[in-house]
Amino acid sequence: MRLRHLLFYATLFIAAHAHALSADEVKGIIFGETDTRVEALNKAALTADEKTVAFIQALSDDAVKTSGDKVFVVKDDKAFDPVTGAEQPLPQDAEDVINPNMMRSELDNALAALKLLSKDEQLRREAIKTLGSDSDEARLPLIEKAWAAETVPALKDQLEMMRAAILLGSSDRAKRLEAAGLLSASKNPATKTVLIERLGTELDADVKVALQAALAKVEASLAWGDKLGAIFSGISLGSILLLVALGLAITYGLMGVINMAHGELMMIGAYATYVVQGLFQKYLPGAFDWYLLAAVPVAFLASALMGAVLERSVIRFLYGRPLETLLATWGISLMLQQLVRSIFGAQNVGVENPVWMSGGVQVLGNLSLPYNRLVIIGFAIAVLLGMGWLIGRTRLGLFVRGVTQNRPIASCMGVNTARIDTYAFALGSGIAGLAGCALSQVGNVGPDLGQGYIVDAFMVVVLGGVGQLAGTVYAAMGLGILNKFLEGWTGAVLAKIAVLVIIIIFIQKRPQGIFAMKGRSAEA
Amino acid sequence: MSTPFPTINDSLLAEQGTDLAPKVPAQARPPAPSSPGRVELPGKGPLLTRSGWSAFVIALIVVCAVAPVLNLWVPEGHALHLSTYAVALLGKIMCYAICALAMDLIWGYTGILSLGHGVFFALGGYTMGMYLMRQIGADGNYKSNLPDFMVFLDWKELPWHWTFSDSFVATLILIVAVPGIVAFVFGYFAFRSRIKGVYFSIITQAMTFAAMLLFFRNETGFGGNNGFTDFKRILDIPIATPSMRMTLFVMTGLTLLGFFLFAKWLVGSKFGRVLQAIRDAETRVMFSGYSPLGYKLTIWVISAVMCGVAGALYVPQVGIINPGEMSPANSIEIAIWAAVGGRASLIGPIVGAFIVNGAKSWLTVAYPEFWLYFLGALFIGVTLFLPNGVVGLVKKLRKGAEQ
Amino acid sequence: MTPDLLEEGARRVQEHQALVERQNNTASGGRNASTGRIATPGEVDVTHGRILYLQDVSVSFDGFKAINKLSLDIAPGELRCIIGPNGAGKTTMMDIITGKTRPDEGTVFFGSTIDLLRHKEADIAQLGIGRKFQKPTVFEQLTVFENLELALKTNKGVKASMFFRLDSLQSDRLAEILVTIHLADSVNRLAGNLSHGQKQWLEIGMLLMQDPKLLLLDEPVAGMTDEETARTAELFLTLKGKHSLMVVEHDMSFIRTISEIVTVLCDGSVLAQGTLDQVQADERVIEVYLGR
Amino acid sequence: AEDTIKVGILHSLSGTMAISETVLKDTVLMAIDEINAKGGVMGKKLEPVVVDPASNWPLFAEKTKQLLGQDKVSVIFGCWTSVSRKSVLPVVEEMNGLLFYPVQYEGEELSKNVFYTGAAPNQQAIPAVDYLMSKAGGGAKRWVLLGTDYVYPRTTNKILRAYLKSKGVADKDIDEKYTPFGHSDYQTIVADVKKFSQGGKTAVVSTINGDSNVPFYKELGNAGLKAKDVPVVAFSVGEEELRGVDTKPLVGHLAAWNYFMSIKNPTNTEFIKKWSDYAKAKGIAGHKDKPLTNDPMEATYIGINMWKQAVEKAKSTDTDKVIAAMAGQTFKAPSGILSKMDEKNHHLHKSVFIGEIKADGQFNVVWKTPGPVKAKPWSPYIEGNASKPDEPVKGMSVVKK
Amino acid sequence: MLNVKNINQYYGGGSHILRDVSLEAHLGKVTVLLGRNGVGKTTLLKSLMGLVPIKTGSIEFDGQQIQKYTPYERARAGIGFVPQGREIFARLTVEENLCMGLAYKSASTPIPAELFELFPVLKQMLNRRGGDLSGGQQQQLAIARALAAKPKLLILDEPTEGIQPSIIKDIGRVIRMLADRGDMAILLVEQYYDFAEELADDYLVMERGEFIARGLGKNMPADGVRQMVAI
Ligand SMILES: Nc1ncnc2c1ncn2[C@@H]1O[C@H](COP(=O)(O)OP(=O)(O)OP(=O)(O)O)[C@@H](O)[C@H]1O
Ligand SMILES: Nc1ncnc2c1ncn2[C@@H]1O[C@H](COP(=O)(O)OP(=O)(O)OP(=O)(O)O)[C@@H](O)[C@H]1O
Ligand SMILES: [Mg+2]
Ligand SMILES: [Mg+2]
Repeated sequence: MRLRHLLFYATLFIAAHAHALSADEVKGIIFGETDTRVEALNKAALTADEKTVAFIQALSDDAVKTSGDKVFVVKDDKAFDPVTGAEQPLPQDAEDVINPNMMRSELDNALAALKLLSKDEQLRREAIKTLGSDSDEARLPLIEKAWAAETVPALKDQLEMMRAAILLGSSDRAKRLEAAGLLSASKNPATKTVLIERLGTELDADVKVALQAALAKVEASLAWGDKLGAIFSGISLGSILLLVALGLAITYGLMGVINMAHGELMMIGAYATYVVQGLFQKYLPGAFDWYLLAAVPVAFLASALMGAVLERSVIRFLYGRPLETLLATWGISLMLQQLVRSIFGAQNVGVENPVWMSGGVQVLGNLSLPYNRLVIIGFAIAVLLGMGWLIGRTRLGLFVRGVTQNRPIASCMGVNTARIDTYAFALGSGIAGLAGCALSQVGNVGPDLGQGYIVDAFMVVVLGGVGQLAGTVYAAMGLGILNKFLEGWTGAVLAKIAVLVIIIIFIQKRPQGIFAMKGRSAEA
Repeated sequence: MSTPFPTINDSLLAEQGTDLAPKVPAQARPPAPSSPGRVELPGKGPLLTRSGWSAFVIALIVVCAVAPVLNLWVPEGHALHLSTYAVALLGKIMCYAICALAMDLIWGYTGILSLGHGVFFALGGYTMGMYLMRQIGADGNYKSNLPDFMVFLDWKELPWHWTFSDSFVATLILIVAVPGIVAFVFGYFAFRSRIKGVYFSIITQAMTFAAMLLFFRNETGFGGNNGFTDFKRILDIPIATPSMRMTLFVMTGLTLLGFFLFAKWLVGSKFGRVLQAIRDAETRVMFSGYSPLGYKLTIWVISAVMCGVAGALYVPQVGIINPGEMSPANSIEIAIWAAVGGRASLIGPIVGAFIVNGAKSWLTVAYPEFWLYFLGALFIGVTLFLPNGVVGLVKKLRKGAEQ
Repeated sequence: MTPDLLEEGARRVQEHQALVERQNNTASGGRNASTGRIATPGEVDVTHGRILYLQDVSVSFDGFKAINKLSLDIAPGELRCIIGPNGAGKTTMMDIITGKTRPDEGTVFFGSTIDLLRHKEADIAQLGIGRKFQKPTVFEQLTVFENLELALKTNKGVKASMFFRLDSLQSDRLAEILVTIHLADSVNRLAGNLSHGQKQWLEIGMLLMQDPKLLLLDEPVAGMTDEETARTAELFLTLKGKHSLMVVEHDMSFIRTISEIVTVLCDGSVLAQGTLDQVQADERVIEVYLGR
Repeated sequence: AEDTIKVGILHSLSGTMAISETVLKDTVLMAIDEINAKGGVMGKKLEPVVVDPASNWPLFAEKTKQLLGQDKVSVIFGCWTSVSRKSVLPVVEEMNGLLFYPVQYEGEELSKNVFYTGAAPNQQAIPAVDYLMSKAGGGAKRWVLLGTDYVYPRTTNKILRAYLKSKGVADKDIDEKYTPFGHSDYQTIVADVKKFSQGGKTAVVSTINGDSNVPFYKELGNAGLKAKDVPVVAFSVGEEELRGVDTKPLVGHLAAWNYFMSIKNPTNTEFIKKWSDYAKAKGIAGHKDKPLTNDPMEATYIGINMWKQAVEKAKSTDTDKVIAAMAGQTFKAPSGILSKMDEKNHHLHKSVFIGEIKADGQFNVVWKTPGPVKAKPWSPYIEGNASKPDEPVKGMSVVKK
Repeated sequence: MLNVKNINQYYGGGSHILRDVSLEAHLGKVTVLLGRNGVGKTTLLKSLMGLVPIKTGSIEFDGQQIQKYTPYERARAGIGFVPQGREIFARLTVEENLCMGLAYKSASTPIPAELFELFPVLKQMLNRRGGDLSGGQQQQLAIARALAAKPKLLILDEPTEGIQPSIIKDIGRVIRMLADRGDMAILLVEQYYDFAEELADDYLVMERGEFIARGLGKNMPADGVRQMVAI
């Protein structure tokens, strides 16, 4: 796809003194130590023509192979000579050209630099973003040229910043001072790096002061992003805890089943997602990006079905004996784990984020909200609302609550308790499956998936107050934000310990959870 | 008994004989109770029944005499030889059985499900482990008087909490005191705040989880994830000798039997019945004039100390203690042993510990890839078909046989 | 053979009835002139003639005032009947006295020295206030015998319980109460398997074992046959004088048998107080409670 | 039976470590099949005894007792975590058994009864840091040492810190961070790394263990931290671990190992083929569809083959004789070198490779040591180690009678 | 309407609670069942509802043999039940409790307004949780809940327990009215003798799991029923 675009824009920005790509240049870029390759690349880029651009692009796309000292550009299973463009047979022993990180970033930069003068605003924007932190002096003329030509104010500002960042390394004191002044308005974290680096080498006292002032300003404007970022990560963790706990809030909170297999029901949801992904890869590769939409109901149904089977075969004999449910569901969880090991293997399986869930929105210079986290937060809210509606507003919900409180009397009222129990357990399990589906987007999918979350899930449900949906929400969000707040402060290990201790202390104050049921009905 | 104020009884006795002539119309007068005048009150049962005592004595003999003879004197290869491996395994399971017994006291009899007993087990274990580490002396990798991991972490002297670790007597005291005090403090606040049911279970779980993370940290001074291993001596006697192993085994057995008798006595007393009453209706207990706090706290601490002692016996036998013992799953397992054997029966949890761990040891070798299915099925089967655990089944069968 | 408590009670009923009649004829409106205190050298100081004293007690649940500036007192040895519509706050009042519910305001004294609001449930029970719940609550997993044994008035500390043994006097008393509550042939049954009415009796039995100075009885005869109701009445009258009783009931014939003074609660405060006849004649009481 | 030689396999097949260890069990079984097909050892067939210590450390010791005492195995292949090895160590020493340990570890140990076929810190960590400091590796100036809170990361980081210091890196340019076991939310950590990296060219050395890697890498991808900005070099992430990750955002991050599946040489090709065939034939879940090999598998494979050679050389399975015969054994390793067991220190000489993650979950080798590196189990960067002998010392960890 | 023949019932331990119990209840009639504590009245009602299994015997209701039915099928067949000890859903609101009473009706069935006329307190407390109500209020709720679905047979287990006199009178009036409408059979277990006598069309007296007397309600005083239940 990118190759198709290539011809389009390659014609747009041929430098005035461009000259054709030579075989030596190609060899220089391909062979040898990374540093010399980089040098050769940058040299070639300065005088790039269409072919050079195409070649650099191919190299960046890993579409270049070598055999002996011959270089081939591979396109649509055919090999071409990069210099002449003639098609050539690809030798059997052709090997990929390996581009280490450094080379890769230089390739990107070179390509971006070439795009700086593009007519397409979008391309320029991307190019500026890619070049962002690069302050290679050799690129100064190019950037100044782009700056002069730029018409979009926002981009012009950014180019100016880039220019200033490079000028910071200039030998002219006045220029450095000016650059420092300019940079103080930046909201880009990369600016901070540049300033710090310069501060390390700067000798002139005045410039130093200016640099320090600029640094302070930049840091101040970045601080906001940090704070918001911390809150966001707290909410994001909270939403995961919430998802993990919601299903349990039904099976345990409402039905009183100490469901140790809850984690494994999530695991089933996650594996269902994995299977759906596999099916899409195989049968619907074109629609692969939308596999997740199909996976959500499948995950729900898979776990719900498993939940229904468990309820029918085991759990229903144990109502009113909550502690026995602990034992039985523990057994179930062992078996389910081993089942997954037998079927899928003991190792983790890979679940990919669809493209639309990769990346994120840039809110501030140093704060970008990843799409997959945003989607999960949204998903958690949706599940919460759906469940709240189902439990609080529908007859099914009423029956579930009634049946779990007094099974024999509910049946005397004409409620088919057995069926309601099955529905309710299946619903809780299905929601666990949804949580598993969501977790597959941020973490492992493996036989241990459930074990990692079961303790947290119980903490959330209990902390919120058993049987209190609103409490579950508060507990999840509270724990999420508290955890992230402490983590920024004390490190992950101590934060986790502190959170647990806080839970213990909190329960002393509220022995029935956040949303304690008060009054007589609590005892009944 | 004399009460300082008149009781219902006194008031009746006082007027006895003065006028017993019925004044109520005949048909409304209550007839004499259907039973003869004397009401048969159940007497206080013996600590153990006759067959109970004989079983107990047999167990005692097995632990103190049969096992040592079979292990130490019957030559290897002989059909009757009890292998070192078996001794180690049985010793370990007996430690677990003590935990299960402790769990039964707090869960089966008092209705308080602790999901954090692993902590007490580990505390006892760590206390013992510290002593054993000190006994290594300068024989470690780094030839220092400090335990290896400290040398390695650049510690120059023992941290404060290791102060008494070189004294065996102090260690013995601490094995009881440390879990006891931790349990007391934790229990005091929790019970005082009237934390009950799952809320209590969850904070015990939080406690063990937090403790585990704490002990995982290298800075905490307990060897981090690796914990303590490579013990060499106990009381300056090499630990890895058959006779030492046997000694530890016998001691574990005696402890288990002793705790069993103690627990039996405890639950047979009125104290035990108050515990059960707390389990059934705590409010009623309070309105009957008992303060549940003291009762709960007492049994909680007793239970924790038992676990601590089990941990202390466990460490020299298995040769390692690490924070994994405090993982929530381990604590849940203790509850599971108790449930499998049968709660609120004392012998049940012991049987449960043997069955579950025996099955585990056997199955992990016999069916290394499938054993979890068997174990899981065992748990489900027990709950579905043996609501009172294995012991419940035995009781039922015996009842059936009698009829 | 133990003296038959019930026959004894029956005799007292008659005495009592006579007494009430006599009282109703006095000018003092039936108030028992003799608040003469029964010597109970113990903790409770009743020199001021009041064993229980509530003043301006209020409690509300989520804004709903269940008890509203309630003032009430009970003399030592008195048997006070409390009636009032459903939801008047009778049970709530008992909850407050026994420490189960904390009032928002007001004072509650046991004797003239003990501020009950400062005590926990168990302490209050130890001080000598026993309670029977509206819904019978017994230890379902224990036998009838064990239920009674636990209620027995002794040292209820942990250590004492561990080494406790029933002595013969206590056994006798236990046996006697078993007979009183008609559960003598159910000694070894689990309390959970008793019928509703049997549980009621057992709970009363436990209260008797506890031998409190003040008995709070919430609907003690609910679910009993008339015959048993009569026996309960006898029992209460036997207790009267040596113990103070506060009985909540909706059974008017029962109230009639036992009552001296009846207090009518309504909407969380006292609506009327007096002899049953007076109260029954009160228009407001008829309106909200008795019905026409 | 007497005509077989029993081989114990002590890898967790359940519990948290099953993820990594199960495949090692299969590797040993494959090697045993292969050896048996070629006539066994000294004419006797090898008989595997598989047990499952279930990721439970005391159980490792118990199972070792059983393998050595009851089953009388001649050798044990097993363990992954350090703590499991530490748990087993006293038992093998006391019962004079033989353990082959196939995983990279923190060093600081040398036992007569153990052969370490994984890397010591100087065979993995230090070369990796060297690479990142080099111009080709990006010339990192600041370092985040990120690990799971347990002994291997702690030790490795301690060594690395000392090493970095010796290279002139200031303390303020090193950030050491730990997460609890099973940590699954890396938002804060990644944000911190990002912030730290604003202070200069930064590299991350990750000793994050097992399951936490996937969430960590996913979060890296989320945060848009690209390898070219902040490269992450991991010591516990191999082909098998990447199976569970969406590798696209990870391209360019690094791992240091002594073997990569992508290494091209005939021995490796054959090794991979053997494994693929075996996985297919046995229907090993996961591997039958997508066979992968990794460093610990190679180390296991080398171990069992060297053991076989040593037994044949010693003409006995007697532990002491085999130990003696192991010294200097060589084996043509899939990594492409002639792997050699050190004459003294029970560790293999190993080449170190640095690989960059490719989009397909394999690694591009971007750097390697010129030749095999001799292991230094006692790292010179830890105080007091200088005087340690480079061989197991008799009686040191044996019970003093 | 209801025709019970020779029911025998045993509790777990094997104690024989109901011995060959037979009874009938007719539309438009109030059948009162009396007996002392623990004789098995509640057990009988629970057997009729299917809450405890019976060993032998048949139960015919509205022309169907229902002894094999589950409780909810019996409820759907048209039996309403007011259990002893209230047994309301403590954590559901009053309104939800009433909705539970309508469980097998279609979702749109409203709560009959007459219930609130009968028990005005319920209307005030519609959004309070059942468990927070006072004992008597709960009892009223339990009766209302059973009436909500307009059953063909109404079974009441000591409905007056804990209820204030004026409401007892109301309940009496309602029972009478329901019976007189002629579309409902009523089976009433009661300890409150006067109340029972007033309402009874037929009476039954139980003693140790057996009926020792039965007859027409108007004959109760003559038959000396009061003495029978008085031991
Ligand atoms: N926890 C609570 N939350 C809300 N309302 C409550 C609570 N507890 C009691 N109430 C209300 O307070 C009022 C008094 O209740 P209480 O149980 O004291 O009445 P009562 O006089 O005992 O009635 P009854 O005769 O029916 O037993 C009732 O209206 C009840 O609904
Ligand atoms: N679950 C049970 N297990 C064993 N016995 C029981 C059980 N429930 C009740 N019983 C016994 O069955 C007998 C009948 O009980 P039932 O509840 O039917 O009595 P009742 O006539 O309703 O009495 P009440 O008037 O007190 O409500 C009683 O002796 C009771 O102890
Ligand atoms: Mg009340
Ligand atoms: Mg009844």
